[in-house]
Amino acid sequence: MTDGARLHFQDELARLEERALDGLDMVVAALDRAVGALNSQDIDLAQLVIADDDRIDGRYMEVHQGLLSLLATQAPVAGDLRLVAALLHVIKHVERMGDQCVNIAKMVPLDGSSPPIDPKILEQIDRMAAYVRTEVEQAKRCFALRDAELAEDLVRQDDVVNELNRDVFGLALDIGDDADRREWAMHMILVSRWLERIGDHAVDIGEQTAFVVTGLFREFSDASHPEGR
Amino acid sequence: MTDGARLHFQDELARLEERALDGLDMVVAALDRAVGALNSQDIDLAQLVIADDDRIDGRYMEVHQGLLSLLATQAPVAGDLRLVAALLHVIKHVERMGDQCVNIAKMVPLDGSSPPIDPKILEQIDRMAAYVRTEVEQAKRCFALRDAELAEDLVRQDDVVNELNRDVFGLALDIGDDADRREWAMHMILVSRWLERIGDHAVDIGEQTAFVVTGLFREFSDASHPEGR
Amino acid sequence: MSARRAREVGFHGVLLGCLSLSVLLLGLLLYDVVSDGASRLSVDLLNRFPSFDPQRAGLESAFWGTVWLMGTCAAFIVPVGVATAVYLEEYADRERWWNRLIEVNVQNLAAVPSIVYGILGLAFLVRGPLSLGRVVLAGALTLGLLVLPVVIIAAREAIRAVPSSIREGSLALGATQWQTIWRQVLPAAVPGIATGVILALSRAIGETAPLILVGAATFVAFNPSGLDSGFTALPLQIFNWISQPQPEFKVLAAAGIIVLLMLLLTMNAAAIWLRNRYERKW
Amino acid sequence: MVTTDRAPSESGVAAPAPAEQIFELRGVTVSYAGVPAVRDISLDVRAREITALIGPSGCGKSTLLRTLNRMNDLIPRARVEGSVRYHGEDLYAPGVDLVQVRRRIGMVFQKPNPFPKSIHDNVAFGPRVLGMDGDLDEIVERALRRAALWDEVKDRLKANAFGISGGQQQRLCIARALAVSPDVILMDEPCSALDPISTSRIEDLMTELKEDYSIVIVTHNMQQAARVSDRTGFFTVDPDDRAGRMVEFDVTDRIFTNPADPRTEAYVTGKVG
Amino acid sequence: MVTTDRAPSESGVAAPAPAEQIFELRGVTVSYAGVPAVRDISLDVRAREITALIGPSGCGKSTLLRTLNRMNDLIPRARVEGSVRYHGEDLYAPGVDLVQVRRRIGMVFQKPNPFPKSIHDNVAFGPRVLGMDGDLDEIVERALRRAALWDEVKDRLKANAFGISGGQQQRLCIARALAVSPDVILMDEPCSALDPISTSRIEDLMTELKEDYSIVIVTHNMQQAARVSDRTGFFTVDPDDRAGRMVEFDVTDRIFTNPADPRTEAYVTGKVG
Amino acid sequence: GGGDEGDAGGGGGASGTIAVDGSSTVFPFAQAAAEGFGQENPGARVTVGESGTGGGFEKFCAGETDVSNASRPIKEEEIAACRKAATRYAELQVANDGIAVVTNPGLKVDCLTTAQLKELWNTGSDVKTLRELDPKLPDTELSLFGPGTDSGTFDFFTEEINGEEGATRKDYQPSEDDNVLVQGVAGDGGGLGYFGFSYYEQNQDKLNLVGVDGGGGCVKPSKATIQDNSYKPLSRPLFMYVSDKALVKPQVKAFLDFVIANQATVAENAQIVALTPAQLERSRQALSRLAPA
Amino acid sequence: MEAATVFGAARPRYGERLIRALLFLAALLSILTTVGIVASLLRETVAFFGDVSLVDFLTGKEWAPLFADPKFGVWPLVNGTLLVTGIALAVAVPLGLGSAIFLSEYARPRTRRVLKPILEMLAGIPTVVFGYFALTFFTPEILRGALGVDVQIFNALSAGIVMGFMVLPTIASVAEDAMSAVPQSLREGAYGLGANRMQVSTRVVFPAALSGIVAAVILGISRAIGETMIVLIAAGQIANTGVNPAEAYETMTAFIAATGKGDVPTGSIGYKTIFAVGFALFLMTLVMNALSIRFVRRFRQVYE
Ligand SMILES: Nc1ncnc2c1ncn2[C@@H]1O[C@H](COP(=O)(O)OP(=O)(O)OP(=O)(O)O)[C@@H](O)[C@H]1O
Ligand SMILES: Nc1ncnc2c1ncn2[C@@H]1O[C@H](COP(=O)(O)OP(=O)(O)OP(=O)(O)O)[C@@H](O)[C@H]1O
Ligand SMILES: [Mg+2]
Ligand SMILES: [Mg+2]
Ligand SMILES: O=P([O-])([O-])[O-]
Repeated sequence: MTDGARLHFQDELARLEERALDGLDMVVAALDRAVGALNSQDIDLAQLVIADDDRIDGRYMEVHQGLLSLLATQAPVAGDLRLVAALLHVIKHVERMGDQCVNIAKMVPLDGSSPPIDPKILEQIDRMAAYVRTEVEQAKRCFALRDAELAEDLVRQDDVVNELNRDVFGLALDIGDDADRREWAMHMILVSRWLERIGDHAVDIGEQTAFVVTGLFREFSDASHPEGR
Repeated sequence: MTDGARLHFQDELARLEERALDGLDMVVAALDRAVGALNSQDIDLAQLVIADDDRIDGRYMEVHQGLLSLLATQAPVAGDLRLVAALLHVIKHVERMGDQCVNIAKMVPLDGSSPPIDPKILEQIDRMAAYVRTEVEQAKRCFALRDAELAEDLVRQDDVVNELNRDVFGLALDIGDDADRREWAMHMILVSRWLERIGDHAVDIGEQTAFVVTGLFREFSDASHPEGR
Repeated sequence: MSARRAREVGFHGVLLGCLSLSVLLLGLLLYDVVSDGASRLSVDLLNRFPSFDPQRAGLESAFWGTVWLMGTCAAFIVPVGVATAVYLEEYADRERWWNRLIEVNVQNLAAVPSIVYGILGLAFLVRGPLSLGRVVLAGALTLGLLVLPVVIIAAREAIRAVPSSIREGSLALGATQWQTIWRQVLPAAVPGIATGVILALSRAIGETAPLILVGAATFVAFNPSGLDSGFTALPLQIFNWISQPQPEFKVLAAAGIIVLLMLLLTMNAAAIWLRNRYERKW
Repeated sequence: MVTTDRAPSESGVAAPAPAEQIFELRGVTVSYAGVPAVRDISLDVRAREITALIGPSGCGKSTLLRTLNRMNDLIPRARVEGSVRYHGEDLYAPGVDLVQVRRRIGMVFQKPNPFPKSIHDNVAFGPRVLGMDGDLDEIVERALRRAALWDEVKDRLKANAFGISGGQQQRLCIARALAVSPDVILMDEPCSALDPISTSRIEDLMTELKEDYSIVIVTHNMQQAARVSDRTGFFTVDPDDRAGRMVEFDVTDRIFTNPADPRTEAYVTGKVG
Repeated sequence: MVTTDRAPSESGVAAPAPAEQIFELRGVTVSYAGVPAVRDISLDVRAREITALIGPSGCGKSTLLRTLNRMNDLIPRARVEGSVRYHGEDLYAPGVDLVQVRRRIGMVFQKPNPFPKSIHDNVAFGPRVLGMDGDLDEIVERALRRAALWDEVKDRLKANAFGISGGQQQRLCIARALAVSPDVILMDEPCSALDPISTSRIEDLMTELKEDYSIVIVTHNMQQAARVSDRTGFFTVDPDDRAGRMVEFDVTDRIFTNPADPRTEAYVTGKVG
Repeated sequence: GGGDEGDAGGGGGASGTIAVDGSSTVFPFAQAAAEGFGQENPGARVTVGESGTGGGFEKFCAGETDVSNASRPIKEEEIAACRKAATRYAELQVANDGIAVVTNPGLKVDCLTTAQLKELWNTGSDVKTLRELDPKLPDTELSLFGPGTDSGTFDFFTEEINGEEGATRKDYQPSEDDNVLVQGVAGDGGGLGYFGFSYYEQNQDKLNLVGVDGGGGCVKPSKATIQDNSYKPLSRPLFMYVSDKALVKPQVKAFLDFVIANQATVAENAQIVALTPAQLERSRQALSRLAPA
Repeated sequence: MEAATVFGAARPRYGERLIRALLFLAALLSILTTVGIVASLLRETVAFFGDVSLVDFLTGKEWAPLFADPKFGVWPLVNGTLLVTGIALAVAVPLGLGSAIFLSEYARPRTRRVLKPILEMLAGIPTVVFGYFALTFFTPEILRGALGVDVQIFNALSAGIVMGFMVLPTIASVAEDAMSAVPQSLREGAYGLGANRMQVSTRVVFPAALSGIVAAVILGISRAIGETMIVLIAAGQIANTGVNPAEAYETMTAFIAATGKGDVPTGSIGYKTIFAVGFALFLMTLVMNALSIRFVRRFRQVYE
């Protein structure tokens, strides 16, 4: 008898969740392309990432407005409300992650010049990107599955990413004196920071997952606490 | 006759807005301290910033929960709903800004060692910090006043900050070969990035202001569009 | 569709016919009476006592007898009827057999033919335990008992129509049950009760059979002076006149009927006025 | 800096299908005994949508609704001015068959008003009085199924309709309306007498029904309008002449997230009275 | 990694003042004619708070509410078991004076039920029957002011109470309850007969009144419980014995953002029926 | 009880209540008497009922009335009842009455013998037309009317004509109300009936009066033939009974005195057949015998 | 005990109890009335059945208690009562309900506001008037005159028809009340389905008001059975076992009134018959009423 109750609302909420989490797939795609462009200095690919960000932004606006409409028209409470609130954050994270990808893509010189590349750093960046990619995918999965444990596991992944970030920093410091190389290395530091931030966003999505599931606030890792960093 | 209507809700919403915007004051304080600590290599001050972040996090949780309660219990719509949604973002920005301040503070070496300092860079960082500070304050003001123009003006401020950020990057590249100095300069790049991000958050708050006022979505500046960067 | 329409029109016609026929026949009756009696309708009619001489006869004593009867009857049925109604509506626990008995009993009494009340009045009021004799009080009480169920039922309905929210509101303020009834329920039920009482009296005013059985006199050449006074009443006088051999008395009877109808009309008008004036949609 | 303004209404939930107009009101004024109750209303009701009318008490929502199936004809001194077109035809043209009008345009009322008959006979009433062809039992079953009531009552079709709950009664009334195969269903505060659970059952039903029917609903309950409707008209009482006016008519999302008129905003956010 | 778990209830709106218990219910079961309507309820009502009771129809909310001022005594076969303490004293002890109970514990009902008297006499009724001392006009004015009605009716105190709007009538009923200086006010769906604007007026009033009075409100309207109450008890009908049970009793925020019991969650999110 | 005691005031000053009840046949007479008495004695409050002779005696013996009108002498059962209640009484003849036999004007018949009447009215009679009684009479189908079994007229007629009180054919149309009988006979082409003479007098134009031959030739009832008892056997005396207890009340005595003194006028007013002088004298003496010392 | 502190000592409220007792006494009066009726009827009835066997009373086909050869079969009186009542209902029920439907469903509010009180007032016309109307006008002028029906001057037909007009206002008024009480929403519901006025009246309003309508009819029956003056005057006094309405009949009430007013000596068998018949009448109305209560209650349960 209860199956039909508020069907429309539940459908709509589920749809918006799917749209939001699909946003994470868009982020993964952008990430892959951005890092790929970086590796191959592929300007077109980089441009594609930059152009595609409009799609992510559009997704952000769509989902955000959909969520607001749900809030306005359906007045969700309890678990439903937590989900809506969490999705408001998730979609914002998606948008921010998209921006980071754009930032990364913009590190591909637009003039087509080939900067001096340090393969070690690049390798490290690639490894980082792979980890971050996993993180984003895991964030999506844990949210979709409402799996708080999987969400907490993100922190472990993020530790690796943070580690790699520090490595990139170290490698960049040690890159030597060539100005171009140094500039490139500096850029790579930025790329690594951006990757790291994408990871952070993923962890945040994990936190939102935990919030949806338990209704409790819980910061998995926090800048101000030493364990996190 | 209408004065009393939904008094409680309006009061509570106003109170939460105040608490959220006060969070920006906490951010300003943390920013001042963090940059101060960086300047004077004051470990205690740095520690204070790190410790104080718990207060900002607490504020985040308080306001966020308060907003959720309002959503759950008062089912706001239209302008009220937009304000609640915007505040959800504002308080998240506050929390993130707090984290950036912690990150900056952590750049003060905990072992008390005095790294080699480049005054030019530091000066630039200070200038940046000052701008960012203004941005945060302006973000608060424009939100409180629901002043969309003032909010849009934030973009201009942010352009300056982005400029300075690039300058720091350039200065750091040119710092020379001394490994310690280079490491310090690298750190300053990070600090400048963090400051820049705080500015981004402030711009975001400006966007939320515009949303509250007009009900329309509008990204003032966007990573994927050249004008922004 | 047009068949449907035709049926609709036909139905309307039949209904209109029903009403017209009813009104027509009753109008005919009234016309019959009025055209017979109008010639004798005058103030004198009310200023004269009955007489063997139709020219001199009037219904002063019958009129005042009826007034006395109705007054006394009202004084009896209002407190007793309302008290019974209050008891049944506000106090009686319907789970108790005796209360259900009272309820059913009242309903039954409402259907008992008036002539049986005449027998009762004769056996218990005029003679028997009360032995009041054939006086105003006995007649009024007989009629009172006869219409008491009408009053009780009307008063119950009026009391029931007072929403229980009024009672709860009053009790919730700390009023006792009687305070609640006396200050809230009854005042609110007054229009309904009054309408019921008037309708009961307008039934009583025309009753002939029980008075005949009680043995009320038909020739009374004086106005009642008290409850213990002999009396006659309008319907009795009318019946008497109708039974007289002289045709002139028939005219008198018709005039008497007109007087009775006018009394009735007044009472009904009062009831309607009350109902419209105080009608309340809760 | 490119701004990407988007009216939220266009980014909202599924966009309405190609707009087929069911009702077209132009400058409609309805008066009782010469006193206008609503004045100068123009609005379009689209097919397969739920259109909600909201507004404070006495602003003429019910009056306007009853204009749509000429129910106001029952009130001796009610008068309708302006044009009310139903599928493009003047609803108030002379010679319009009221029986046909009410058959095509069903109505559900504030309080469930089942007839004091069996469940079956309630649903069969319409087909019977209209002399509809077809297997009555089948019509009844179909209507009850459509109203999501069949499973609950199929074993007691002969039982009196008063024996079922208020919410079921209201669905019965909907089934009753469906049994004569209407095109539009007008609902005047159909849930105001129901508890929240029955209410949400009815709301679900409305959402289902709008696949096949157009629905116009009057409701006091803003949340309800928000929850179920596609478009919402907000009415208010003009302080000058005490007649109702339509302040705003828009997609529901917009009314509740970003209304154009400050009076609408004030009303939906509960700031007026 | 430190987790900073916080029960949201504690970070919520202003924390309640030092808890003064008005009612203490322990294992309360109320039966009609031997059939339990609510079973085994234990809950505490605190001073200067609004306590809301919500739940589906028939779960015994009203029954429990009426247990608190012994209004159920009016129903012949109603029986209360368990302990109901009011300020620590047994409300059902022999010798308790019902008149005093109902004076101290006021009640406001679902439909505004003004007496068919003038506005003034409505408010004065309680003081009169209780033989209260003091200037009656003053008492009336104070009560009307307290109920935020004075300004609207001060010029027509002699007018019949039926002449004012439904919302005003309900505030009049509140004023009437206030006039006998109660300690607690029980409200059984006080707004269910009112339009949204009157409702929000009453809700505001409740919020104001809780500075001086303790309020227990039964409501069908979850949103209302959410909006006005400090604590909420959620009741449901036990499918086994058809009697009401209290599923959860907690601060309102928590009930609506993170209820402990899945049945509460299902109810508040509209997923049951 | 009959009411309060009255004081016997001076001439025309009798006051107090007097309860008169009984025969409806006597009622007009009693009413006229009461009216006349009341005019002379404004303080007196006379009530006159018409419970019928039997009903009157019932109340009278129970002590409820002062004076009981009767269209026949008191019967055994009634005497017993009075005795039981220790009510002693006296009988006064106050007027005469005759029973008129009438037909519809369309039914021409002038005279019937008592034997014919008996044949028509006796128990078990199935006479359908007058022709069955006499070939000269019309053969219109008869509709018979008569008083209800409860009236003195019925008792008297059945006794006198059929020889036993209450013995009658039953397929006639009875009514307690003589007017109704008038209506019946006048309204029915075959109407034939009997009832009190005064009702005939009032409706002469609608009715055909039938003479009765009791052996002494055909006599039609009239004031004269009734008074002198030549209209036989359907003439009868009408009575007032008064109880000892009532006579103690001066107003009752005054009333009866008035009745006897003004018998002729009252009878005329009441359109009832007065006493012959002899009858009057007998009543006067009876009354004075009753007079308490 | 403990409660004393918060609520003050409970005062016993004797006044309240006294009032309750007084009210109960008033209610008891109705019981006393019934007891009185039964007692006043029963004494003579018992005496009557001392003289006449109950079997004769109930099964006898001849009623002639005051004739020389008395017969005590009550059936003719019952027959007369039923016949006249039946005729009255045959007139009053269709006309009354028709009028009620017209007033409630068709008439304009103003027409209704005028006609309804008139009807109600007609219900108050003394029945003596109806009796004479039946005898002096209806039988000769209408039945015999206008309609040419061959009836006896006293006949059940005229009495019944006129009695029908007497109870008609009662039936119409009560039934109209019941139909007006049917919520407007039901009508609107039916109109909303395309029903026309006739269909709404007959298929929705009428069934919905059925319990009230049944009550109206039963009230009409009670009044008809108990009515005395019309039958006394216009129906004749022949104890008739036939069914031809053109003939005269005696009803139970007419017998009681006529005999009670008449010349039966106290204590005679004739006198006792009044009470026996009265008792039978009382029992009849009792049974009728019991049926009606049950009937109405059953409808109520289903429809409310
Ligand atoms: N039958 C009628 N006769 C006269 N005036 C009426 C009638 N029906 C409604 N009105 C008036 O018309 C106006 C609009 O009434 P309507 O019932 O349409 O309002 P509403 O918006 O539906 O109010 P609510 O929300 O209270 O149902 C009101 O002022 C009302 O008093
Ligand atoms: N006076 C009564 N006599 C018998 N049973 C009753 C009575 N009042 C209530 N009940 C029963 O007790 C149960 C609880 O009723 P109650 O009115 O307390 O529920 P509720 O939660 O207030 O419902 P609602 O939301 O519909 O008002 C129901 O099953 C109801 O049928
Ligand atoms: Mg409405
Ligand atoms: Mg309840
Ligand atoms: O009234 P009666 O003379 O017939 O006894």
